[in-house]
Amino acid sequence: MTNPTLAAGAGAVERHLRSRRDTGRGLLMPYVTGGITPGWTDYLRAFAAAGADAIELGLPFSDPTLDGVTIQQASETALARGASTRRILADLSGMPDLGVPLVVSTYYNLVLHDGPEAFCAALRRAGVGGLIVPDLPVNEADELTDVAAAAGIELVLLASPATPQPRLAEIACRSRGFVYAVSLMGTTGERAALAASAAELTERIRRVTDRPVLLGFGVSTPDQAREARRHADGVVVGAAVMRRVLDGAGPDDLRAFLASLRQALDQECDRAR
Amino acid sequence: MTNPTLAAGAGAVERHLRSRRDTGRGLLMPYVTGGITPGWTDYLRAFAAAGADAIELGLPFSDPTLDGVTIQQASETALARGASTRRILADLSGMPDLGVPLVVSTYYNLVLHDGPEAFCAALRRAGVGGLIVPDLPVNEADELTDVAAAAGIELVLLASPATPQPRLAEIACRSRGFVYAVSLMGTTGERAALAASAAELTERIRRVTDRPVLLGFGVSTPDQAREARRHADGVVVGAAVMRRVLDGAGPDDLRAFLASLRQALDQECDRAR
Amino acid sequence: MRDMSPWPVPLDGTMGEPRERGRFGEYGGRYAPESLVEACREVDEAFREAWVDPGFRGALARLLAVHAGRPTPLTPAGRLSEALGVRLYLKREDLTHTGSHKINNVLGQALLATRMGRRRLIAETGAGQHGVATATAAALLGLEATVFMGERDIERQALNVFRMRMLGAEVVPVTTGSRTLKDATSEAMRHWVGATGDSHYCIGSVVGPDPYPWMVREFQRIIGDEARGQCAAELRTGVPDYVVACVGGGSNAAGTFAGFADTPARLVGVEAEGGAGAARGRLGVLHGCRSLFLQDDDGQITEAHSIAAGLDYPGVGPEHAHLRDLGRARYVTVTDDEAAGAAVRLARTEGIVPALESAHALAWVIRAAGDGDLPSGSTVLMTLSGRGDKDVSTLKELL
Amino acid sequence: MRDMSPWPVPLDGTMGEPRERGRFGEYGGRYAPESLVEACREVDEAFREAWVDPGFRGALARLLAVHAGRPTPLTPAGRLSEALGVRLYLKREDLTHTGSHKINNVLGQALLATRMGRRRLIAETGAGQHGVATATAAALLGLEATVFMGERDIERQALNVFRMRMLGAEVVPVTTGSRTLKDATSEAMRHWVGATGDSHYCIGSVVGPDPYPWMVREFQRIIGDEARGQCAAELRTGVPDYVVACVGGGSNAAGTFAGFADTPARLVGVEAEGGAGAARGRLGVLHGCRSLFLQDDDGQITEAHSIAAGLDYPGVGPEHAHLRDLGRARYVTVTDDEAAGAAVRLARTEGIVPALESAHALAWVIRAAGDGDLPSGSTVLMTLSGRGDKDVSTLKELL
Ligand SMILES: Cc1ncc(COP(=O)(O)O)c(C=O)c1O
Ligand SMILES: Cc1ncc(COP(=O)(O)O)c(C=O)c1O
Repeated sequence: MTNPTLAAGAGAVERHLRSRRDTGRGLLMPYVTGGITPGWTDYLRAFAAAGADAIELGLPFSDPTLDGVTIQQASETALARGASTRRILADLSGMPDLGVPLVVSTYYNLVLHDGPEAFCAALRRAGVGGLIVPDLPVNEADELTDVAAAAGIELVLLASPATPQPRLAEIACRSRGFVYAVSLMGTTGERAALAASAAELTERIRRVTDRPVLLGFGVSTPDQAREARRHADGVVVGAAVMRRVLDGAGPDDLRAFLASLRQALDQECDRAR
Repeated sequence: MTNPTLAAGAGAVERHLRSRRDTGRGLLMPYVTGGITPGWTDYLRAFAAAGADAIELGLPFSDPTLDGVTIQQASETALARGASTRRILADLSGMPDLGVPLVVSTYYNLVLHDGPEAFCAALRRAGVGGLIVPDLPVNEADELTDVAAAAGIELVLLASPATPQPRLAEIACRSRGFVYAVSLMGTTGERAALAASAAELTERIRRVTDRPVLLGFGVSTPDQAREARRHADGVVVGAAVMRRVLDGAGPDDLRAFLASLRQALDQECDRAR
Repeated sequence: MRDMSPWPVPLDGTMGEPRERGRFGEYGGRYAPESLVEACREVDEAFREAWVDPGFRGALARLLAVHAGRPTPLTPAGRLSEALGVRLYLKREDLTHTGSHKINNVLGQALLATRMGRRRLIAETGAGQHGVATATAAALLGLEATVFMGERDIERQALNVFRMRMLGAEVVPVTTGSRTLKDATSEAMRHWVGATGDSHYCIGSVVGPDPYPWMVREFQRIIGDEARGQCAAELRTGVPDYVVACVGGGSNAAGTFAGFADTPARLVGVEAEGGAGAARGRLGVLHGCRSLFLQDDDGQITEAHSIAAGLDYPGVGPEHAHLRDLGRARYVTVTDDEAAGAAVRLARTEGIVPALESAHALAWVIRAAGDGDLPSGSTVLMTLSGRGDKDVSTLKELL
Repeated sequence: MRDMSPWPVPLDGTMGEPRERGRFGEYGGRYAPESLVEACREVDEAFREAWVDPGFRGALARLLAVHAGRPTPLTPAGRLSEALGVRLYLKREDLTHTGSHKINNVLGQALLATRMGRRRLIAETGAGQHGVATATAAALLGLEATVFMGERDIERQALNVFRMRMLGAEVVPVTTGSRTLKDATSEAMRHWVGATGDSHYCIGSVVGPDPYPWMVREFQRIIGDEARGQCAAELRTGVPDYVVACVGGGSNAAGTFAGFADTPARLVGVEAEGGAGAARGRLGVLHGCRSLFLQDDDGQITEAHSIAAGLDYPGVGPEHAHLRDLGRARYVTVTDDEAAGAAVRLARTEGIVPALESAHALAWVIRAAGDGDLPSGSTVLMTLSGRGDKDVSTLKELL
């Protein structure tokens, strides 16, 4: 940890991301849907090897209302393969340490299913450090916040271009791990260009926090990652990864794609910082 | 004329029918749809030769609301062949005298078409003696009665089992040629047996007139004709004739059928009178 | 077609009771086969008695209110009015139970049939609306129903056929002639001849032998009476300048006109181009009454052709023939295309999918507002006789 | 299933405003993606303002009267009551414009959308009734409409699809998941995320994030309020013993119950056997709210299955979950066959072809009257939420 003072009170995920950010590194958090293929955990290893700074692990839900077609399809595929919270976490348990934090993302129904306490405890047992729940806005988060904190799970909150400034401050303050900046008013999914709203939102978040800010939704190419890096501390890349996986790309193929993103982020870092 | 006193004031059709009736003969009035075949007038000759006492000639109408399927079909067939009032009457004009009266039957729309006067005049010119209009009940008949009388056309009125007695008297009184007794509450068409209502209606008519009473609607077999003869002065046979015509029977075939009816009527006559 | 000439408005008792023998001017009458004359007389007698019996009127009023959903609203067609430059109000018969004005008449006749001790209703139907209404009234009052329907209409109006069967009615396909309303009517009459003892023939429009044209108009006058009161409340002038309705046999128009015959409102009946009995028919007799019918040179009734099954009838009720002769009402025609276009326009501007029959009335309003025949600023009351659910498959093919 | 136990009737303000954060007991809330939270807040704010604004209330009341045909009648089901041994009254939402209660809510939301300066309505639809209502309101108020509908429902409800298109709405087929209402709702929400600036999401039932469950219930309470007054006039007891409505998301039931929550009437919500969120769901969060949902052992939402497209939803509105917990309302289920049978029975005895959704409520009444669950002589108010035209092809295959 290069800057232990700033990270005081922060959990492991946040400390990890802060420390990497503080080296000037653009953060890369690729996403994979748990259970998407028989050997899906190999993707996690490949991501780590390709220079991911954290990995977002989606627990597939039957009704992914904030996801575009790619992740919808990935969820359906995984569920059709029999994926479930229990089985995905079980798959993780045998894994060696990845060296980077695992952040689970899923819809709140799956959190409620066994109850927030059991859910967070299970995540913790599986070695997960953070949790993203896209349909749990800050004002509904009370029920989960303390439980997650107690279990050592950092509950990441999302901010959107539509979030008014005072609320943004609350989100930034109550978020743990990092702040997930939703780049655009839309669902997950690849886009031709980074939304204009991305820059503005990131600036607005920066005004109220020094927590790491990762920009997600629509970041799909090295160019877009580079551009995102100009505003945010890093990017979340989901649909661009999952489209490749759905098209049959294995861990090695993904490693190459992630490497290109890594490289773009590093270049931008070299230039800008 | 065997009984000139009784027939005083009666027209030619009625005088003819009365005189035949008064010999004890059961009256037979077969029906044919005008224009049903190219040489359709041959049917008239065949009917006369087979012992008809009068012939009912139908002018086909597009909407024969009181006819059953057989005569509906006959009307459609004739119309499809181009039959019309004008052409049917024209076909008649070249014919030698049949020796028995021709009574036209049709719906009131065709009477109104050129107007009752022109219509009756045309009938008269074509040698027609009587007219039956099944959708012209007695209370609507004023418009036609005098016009027909003036043109020398005997307007035959119909009586039905539903007709109350006072009205029956009026119908019998105002009818010319004969009284057409509708044997049953129904449309034209062959029936398995003579309706029970036939006897009662005929008796009721007899109570108020000595005009010839012909029973029609449903009389289709020699047996039925024989039975009808027990009550009425004779029968009208329409659908039973036209079904044969539609099935391809020519004038000679019809002659045989009519002869069987003739014979039945004559036998009944021998027995009963 | 311009209507700039002065409009004759006789205010003296048009649309009252018909003269003797059911005559409206020279039209009407009871040209029924002798076998039906007595049955017609019984209906006439029963109707006359019932119509002055507060008990009957009360029972009918209650059925119309609690079962059929009367009164129906008067809807200002705001967006369309603005576009057309007139003030258009719609009398919403589409909102009645079963979806058209036909229910008004049928509830009246069904109640009358019960009063007469009849156990069954016989009906003809074109669009199926009258058949559905008849089946409905029969179910409600515990009567049987037999509905005659042309085979062609059975195809075009499959939805209504199934509704009738679901309601327990027997639907009898009619395969003769043009296989539409005209032939269904003939067949219903034929059937009635054999069933007068226990069945009432529930005619669906202001046609047929006396007393039907009059009786059906009286059962439908609730449209006009309600609208008259609603216009009085809604319009500055109290009475609209124009009163417009589509005309098949003419029952919704007659019922509407009846409420305004004694006002200066100009009455316009809109017929289908291919079924314009009033506009292009000639004197004749069909289905028991003397009126105007489409005929060929030989006096045969010709087939009507309309996209709207309910307007696919070659004649018009006798009272309309009379109103036409008097000049009290004017009869105009619109084409299939105009009607379909009007249906879509109403859907898009007012959120109402009209029956194709009703769309004819609207099509004339649109055309007349466009060519000045309807002076701009006029107030127009139009009867929206029915809803378009039954027609969407027809429209689907067209659009 | 016998209901001989004493029935708890808390008279204290159930069905008032939800508690803070849109809570009905532990249910409700605003579990929306952050991108929609602000939009929900704006709807909430606008609704609160509008609902106390006499101008808004007046404009809505007028639309409901002149356009939608309110008030709807209360129809005594005479012949069926006699057969069942209870006194059954039907609140006739089938007689509203477009044919179901959905129009009440949609006119409210569409007017609100106009007030908020929105140019477009987004909607999900199952049976198509909400979609048709939305398309209708959009046309009427000059808004655009985009309706999401599952591919399976598009097949089952072809009539309504064409009605929507005819009304100018864009119908977007949803091909994901079960291709029914649940997936259409997800897709509509996804779409709304990208369109909050100019579009209002017009949810069709008492589901979704706060303020929808409350707002939609308020827009639907006119059913219960009207019925309450009508019962007061019609029934000796003033209030019926039972108040019954079908429950998909639960809007017609909520609107009906709202009129009787403070009376001793027993409230019964009838769900489809295969879509019984209230009767068999477990706690979860879907489509923005915390409520009861059908789920498998892994917490995945399961597909609902019902002959009635409008009941084919695996959840129930949060207020129903709360009423169930309180014991204020009871939730029961009926099978597809029972519903179809009830539809035919109503058609044959009362001349009303109900929507298959509504037929569920009737099926329970029939069953309960038969097995004594409804004591003989009880008075029953049942909301007939919609007409069955849309379902006749489904029924045709069954019968
Ligand atoms: C909706 C509707 N409007 C109009 C008509 C035409 O009938 P009428 O002219 O008797 O009103 C029909 C007939 O079926 C109809 O269904
Ligand atoms: C006629 C009808 N009734 C009931 C429902 C169920 O919805 P809710 O439970 O919201 O009233 C629907 C839904 O489409 C419907 O169309």
